[in-house]
Amino acid sequence: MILTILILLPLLGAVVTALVPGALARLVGLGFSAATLVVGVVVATRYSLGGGMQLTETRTWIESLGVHYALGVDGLGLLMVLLTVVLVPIVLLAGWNESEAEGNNGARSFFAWTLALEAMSLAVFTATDVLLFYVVFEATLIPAYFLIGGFGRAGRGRAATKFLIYQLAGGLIMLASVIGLYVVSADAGNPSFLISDLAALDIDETTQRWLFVGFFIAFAIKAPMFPVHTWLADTTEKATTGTSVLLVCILDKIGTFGMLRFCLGLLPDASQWATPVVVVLALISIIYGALVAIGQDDVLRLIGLTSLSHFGFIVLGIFVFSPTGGTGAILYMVNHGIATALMFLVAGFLIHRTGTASIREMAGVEKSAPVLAGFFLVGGLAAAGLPGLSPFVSEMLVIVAAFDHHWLVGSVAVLAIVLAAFYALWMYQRTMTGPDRPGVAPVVDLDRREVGILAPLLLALVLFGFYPMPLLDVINPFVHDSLAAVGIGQEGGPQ
Amino acid sequence: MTQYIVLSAILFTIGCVGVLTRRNAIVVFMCVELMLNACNLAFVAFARQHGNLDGQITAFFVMVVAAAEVVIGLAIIMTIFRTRRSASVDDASLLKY
Amino acid sequence: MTEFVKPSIEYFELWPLLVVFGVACLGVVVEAFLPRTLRYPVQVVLALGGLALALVGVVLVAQDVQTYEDGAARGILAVGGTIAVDGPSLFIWGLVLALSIAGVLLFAERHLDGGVSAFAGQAAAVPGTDAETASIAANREHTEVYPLMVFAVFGMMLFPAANDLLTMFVGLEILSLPLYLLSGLARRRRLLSQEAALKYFLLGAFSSGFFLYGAALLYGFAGSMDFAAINEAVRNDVGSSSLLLIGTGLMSVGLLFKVGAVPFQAWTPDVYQGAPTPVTAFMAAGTKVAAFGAIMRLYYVALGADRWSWQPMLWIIAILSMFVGAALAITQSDIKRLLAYSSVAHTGFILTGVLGVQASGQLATGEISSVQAVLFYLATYGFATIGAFAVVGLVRDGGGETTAIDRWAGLGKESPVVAGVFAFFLLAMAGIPLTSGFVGKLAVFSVALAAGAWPVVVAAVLASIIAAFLYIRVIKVMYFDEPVGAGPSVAYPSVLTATTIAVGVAVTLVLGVLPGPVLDLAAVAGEFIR
Amino acid sequence: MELYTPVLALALLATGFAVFSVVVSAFTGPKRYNRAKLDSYECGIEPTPQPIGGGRIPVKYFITAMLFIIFDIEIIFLYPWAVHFDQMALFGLIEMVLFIGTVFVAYAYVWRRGGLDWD
Amino acid sequence: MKQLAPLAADLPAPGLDAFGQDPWWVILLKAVFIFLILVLLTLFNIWFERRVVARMQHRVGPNVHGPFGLLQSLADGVKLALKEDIIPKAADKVVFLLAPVIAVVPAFVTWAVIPLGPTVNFFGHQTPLQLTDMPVAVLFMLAIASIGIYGIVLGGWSSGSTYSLLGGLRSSAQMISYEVAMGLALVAVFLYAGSMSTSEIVAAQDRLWFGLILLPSFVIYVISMVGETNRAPFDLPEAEGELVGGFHTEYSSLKFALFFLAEYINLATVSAIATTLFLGGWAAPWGIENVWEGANSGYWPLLWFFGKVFIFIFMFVWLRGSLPRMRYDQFMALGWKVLIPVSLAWIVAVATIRVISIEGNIDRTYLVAAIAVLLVLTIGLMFVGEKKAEEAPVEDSEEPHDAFAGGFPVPPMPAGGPVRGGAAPLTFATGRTTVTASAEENHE
Repeated sequence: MILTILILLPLLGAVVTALVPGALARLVGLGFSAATLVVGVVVATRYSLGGGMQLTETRTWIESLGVHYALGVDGLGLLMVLLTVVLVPIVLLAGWNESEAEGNNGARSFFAWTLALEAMSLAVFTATDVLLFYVVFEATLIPAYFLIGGFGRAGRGRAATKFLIYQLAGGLIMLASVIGLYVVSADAGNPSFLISDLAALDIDETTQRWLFVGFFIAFAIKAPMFPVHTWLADTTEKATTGTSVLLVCILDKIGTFGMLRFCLGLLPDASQWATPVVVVLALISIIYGALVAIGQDDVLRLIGLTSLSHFGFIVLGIFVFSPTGGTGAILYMVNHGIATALMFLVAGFLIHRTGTASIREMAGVEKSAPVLAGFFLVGGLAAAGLPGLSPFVSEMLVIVAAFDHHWLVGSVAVLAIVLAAFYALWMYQRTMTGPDRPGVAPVVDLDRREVGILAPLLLALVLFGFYPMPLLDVINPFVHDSLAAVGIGQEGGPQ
Repeated sequence: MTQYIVLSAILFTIGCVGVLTRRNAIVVFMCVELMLNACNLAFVAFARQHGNLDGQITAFFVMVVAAAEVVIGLAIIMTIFRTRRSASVDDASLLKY
Repeated sequence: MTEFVKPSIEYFELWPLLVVFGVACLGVVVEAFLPRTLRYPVQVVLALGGLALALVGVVLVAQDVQTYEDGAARGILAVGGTIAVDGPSLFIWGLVLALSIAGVLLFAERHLDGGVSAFAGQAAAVPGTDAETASIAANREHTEVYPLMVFAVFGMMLFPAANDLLTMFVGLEILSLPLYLLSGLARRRRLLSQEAALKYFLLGAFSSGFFLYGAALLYGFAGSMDFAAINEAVRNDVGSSSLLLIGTGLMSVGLLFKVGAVPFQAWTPDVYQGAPTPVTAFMAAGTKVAAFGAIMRLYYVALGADRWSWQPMLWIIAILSMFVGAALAITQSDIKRLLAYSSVAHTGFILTGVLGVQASGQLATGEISSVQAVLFYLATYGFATIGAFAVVGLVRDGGGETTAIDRWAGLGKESPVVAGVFAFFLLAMAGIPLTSGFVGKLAVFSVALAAGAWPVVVAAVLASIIAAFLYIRVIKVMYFDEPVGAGPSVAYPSVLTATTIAVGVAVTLVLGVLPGPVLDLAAVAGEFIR
Repeated sequence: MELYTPVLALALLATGFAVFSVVVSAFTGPKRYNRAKLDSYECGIEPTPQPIGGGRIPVKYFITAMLFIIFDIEIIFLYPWAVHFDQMALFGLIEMVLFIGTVFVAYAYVWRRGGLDWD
Repeated sequence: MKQLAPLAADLPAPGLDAFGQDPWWVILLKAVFIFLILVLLTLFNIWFERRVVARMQHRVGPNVHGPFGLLQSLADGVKLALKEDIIPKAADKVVFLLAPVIAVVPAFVTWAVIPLGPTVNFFGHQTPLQLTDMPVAVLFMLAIASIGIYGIVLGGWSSGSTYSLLGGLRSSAQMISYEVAMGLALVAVFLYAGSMSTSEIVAAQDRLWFGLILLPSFVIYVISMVGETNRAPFDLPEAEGELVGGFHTEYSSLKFALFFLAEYINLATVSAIATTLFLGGWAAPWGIENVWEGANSGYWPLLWFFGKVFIFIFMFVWLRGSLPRMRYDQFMALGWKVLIPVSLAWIVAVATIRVISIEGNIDRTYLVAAIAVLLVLTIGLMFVGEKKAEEAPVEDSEEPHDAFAGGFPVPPMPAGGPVRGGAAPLTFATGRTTVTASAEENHE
């Protein structure tokens, strides 16, 4: 029940926000997101560390198709839910003035769509019925589409369309696999979409591989991986930073989330069969993302590409099939969420001031706006995996796991760290340091609201950097279970 | 018996080709009628072959339908003909894009 | 001379049919005897009342029908086995009647074009002549459209219920002929609409010729018009198989033409574009429903034993339809043509469901059957289409409806509601979850996959991706493009059109979120009487 | 079939006669060329040129033709019914009354719409 | 034929199975006889008509060639044969030549199924006096007759002259219009005879002529047969005042003669059909067979048959002599608005009566239903009857607007046909001039 509330609350919020007059809209929207945050926390408190699906609720939805309205959270789901409920209010606050540009109407629809997106994402993270998952998975696209197309910089319409086409394509391919699962279960005599039922099936080799391909392509597009990542950079470039945060830090997680939930959970054999390819793709994404990022001139584009590299790490962690890797990957998902959000938001504020996203056109910000520069630096270092900031932990775990898997893989991954440090620092140097250029008005420093927005993220980075224990406690049982499903049973993650 | 079927097939083909090649709406339309009558021939022939009346009854109904088609077809062709003073199918070109 | 045996006529089960026919005739009488001023209201009321009455009849019959002899299907064979009143028939009857009620509402709409309906004041008058202007001045309109439409409805009900070749042919014609006329009656762009009528008529008559010859050959093969008898003949493999094969092919031509499947789709865009928008809406929805009912009955009942010979053909045609439809739709610049091509693509999807037929033994308990899937898809498609065309009728400029897509730019700002509704219908057609279209696709894909037609399903998925692009492009134009010139204006409809659109939205949403009841209904409809 | 052979005989006879007279008149008659004679006759005035394929036919005749088709079809149905009427007595009567009634509806419509008035 | 001989003795009317068994020479002879009969009949009819009309107009009519001028028609035929054979340059040659043939052949063929008499000894061979018969004989006749219309239309069309075209269209229009009424009139006959074979219909009338019990059908048939044959007062296609010669304006010489022939044969044909279907065919009028057994056997029936036929022919002539030509719209109105609905109602009535007579204990509800429907129909008629209130003016007002629909320009029709003779009684000084004069005048 609580989960249903968790989903319905922001949905309701979206509707209300869309209806109330513009002036009120932002407050109402913020209020609803805050309430959702509270509910999320409640969910977290209700959750017991034992692992497995908890707080489940199941109702028949479409009988003749064996579809259920089934919700539940396990460790992974919980973390994602928390990430979502935390980030959304921050995004709303960040977008407080930005959406002003569109007038109150713009602000209203921005808030409404965001809340809708939140609701859908929460549903995605808590769905335990494949079709329900698919439905909300696709449903997230509509608000995202209007967020991208409705707000941001010129040419966003094209970007939005590109985004939607990519996602829909992936989704439809996945639909084939979903139906495939259904048919398999029907042939087994009990047509159902419940993950629990489906996990019980033993699916023959070839079918499993086909289904896996379907799922994996969809998730690979979602969490951009090397061949199918091109929508990411365009989107982050055109959309407002708030939207980018929602996309990269929440929506894209659905990809990796799905890999864990479905590829490993339902199709273990096929997952192992596919491992070599996936790992290679992951490595390519890591290196490619980092390399391309270095050359970028547009800040937002750059950040977008860095997260391509990061997602490479996550996928790598997932597919090396070791407790360390799994744990690292999931931890990485959280940390990346926080760090990238920080980066985007700071960049957003910066652009809001300079009026341009082009690195070439800004310099010497740190003199006039030290605080901003500070946040920017931290964000960058976090992305680069500086020890003491949370991403470091997860990155280390993944790399260790990679070395266990194969020394070559590990070394390539390590190479990525160097590149990361390079692009992060070079970007900082190009934008913040140096003589401020003539004719460009000195940048105003962050005001109290903005600091207030960024502070919690910064805290989280530092906190989890030194004390990731609470996260690990939630993660490990899940990793253990899912690896057990794959057939790798050895105990425990790093303590 | 078969020669009747063959004949009907030939008639049908003629009508078919006529529809595809001729350009005057009325001629096309007559070709269609030819096709229908070929069908009638086939029906009656088969009816005789199988020794039951279904085919002949069908021929009756086909006649009715053909008549209805004639009426409606002529109506449509007349209107368009009066509008653009030509019954050529090619002249009806507004819908080619 | 054979002794005459009086056929029994099951008046109760045929009630809906008889009512519709009676209403149509009554409409003609009204035309003949009522003064001009009275006709419009009387006709509208008559048509609505009659169709509603028939709908009630369908419900009553549906509650009453018993299982047929062997128990596989429910229903009866009426009028000496020529009309099968079974589950699918009743479902389709209900659907057609509901759609046609919506159609009547659209026909009766008078607010959009300054107090006159969308139909020509005087079809016989040459455009631009005094007669034309006179008829416009006299504010005249063809109230014949209502009887004509009801006749078409009668055909749409007879066509899928026909249980022998002759009745099916007659139904086909009764359904087609009024539509030929209706599509030529547009008030604006007369020539366009007349040409549409001409093309529709010529091609339609052509295809029905094929249908008939195919019927003749099948009759020659089986020696009987009756579907059951043909099925027997096929099973026992009497007669020459070449007759059977050619006959099947030719009949398929006729039927596939009606649903506008590739390669018989040529007429679709022209007619959809040329015909008056209300007619297009009614035709697009109703014809497809009825024709697919007939297709299923022919293939499942008459040729069920011969599945292996027609399934491959359907595979190819389905794949072609989906791809050609989607691909050509992208190139269109006119919204009605675009919807037409998308309907071709949808034909492909529905065919995917049709070819997903399995012997009922192979179905797991609770697994969805192909009839069920197709019926459901038809329901979703019908309402989405009629709603979408209703919306198309709203967007206008000085010269009537603006169907050029680029003139739709900025509709999102001009009238968020209309744009939103249209976007919703488009998403439904694209098969986005939480709309009816998604569940429909899901259903047909799963039956096709279950029947082992995975290549078709894969093709279908790819085609839907192309189609998705198409619909999203329109949405993008409406919301994110800058309007050219004055931009479109939205005519505010009377309650009639408003109701239609509202119903369309409601059904599309409900079938998307809670498809359960309708799916169960389709399941209850069960199998054809074999 | 043999019921029809005599018809054939008579038909051949008649055809022979007709063709013969058409042909023979070409020889028996005199041949005096005169351009005016070959013009089509219009009471002496200059004949109005005819479009290729005959003059344009007034729509009225089309309408008459359509009506004729409808009623001819009705008759086609009436004949077998009449011949076998005694067998299906009452049933036949009712069915046919319905049928005629239906056609009559159309007939009344045409009449009211002036389809039967020859201007 | 042997086993049929005794059967033929007691019941002279042959059944269907009596046909299609003749040897080829019998068939041939019969065909030749019918052919000759028709040709002679035509020659006679022309003469007959001219004489009678002349009498009605206080003239003498042809009286020079042969006894009573009986050979006049023959002379005219020869004259026509010697006239120049003109093919207008505007004409479509092939069709122009084909049309007369198409017009004539059906006229002859129709007679194939007319029963002239009972089974007789035909050169030592027992065979019915009828070329052949078939289950659908009457339908056959109608079908063949309507082929003749093609001859007229094509003739008018191919002439390439406006007059001919319009004449042809008119005659075809009026033929098909009256064919409907005619066809409907026959339904009642089939209903009573239970067959469409002419011989069986004749046999069915041995007790009572259909002309009496089905009087309305009879009347309708007679009216429509006059229209069918384009005869006065319905001879609009040849309305000299408007259309010169009608469809055969451009025809000359024997081709014209063929059309003429066809017209007169049709005259005889419809009369023969009327005789067969309504006046008991070759059967002698009652009373006669009581006083004289042999009346219905042997070749005597020919007498009765042609007697009856001539009654009709005389009627035709009488009409022509006495009635003015109708206006075209009146004529069409008569056909479409009077004959058709009346015959429809009549059919229903006959059927009802028949049903009642078949099953005496008829349950009321059905009967009531039938009568109700009947009432509805007639009431509908009433309605239509008082129409033109608001409808006609509106509808008509549109017609003139569109360029093509308005029909051809119809000159105001002269009241009545061209006045024939009718002047002061003639003084028969030298018959020759008047004869030729009337001869000329009678070939319109």
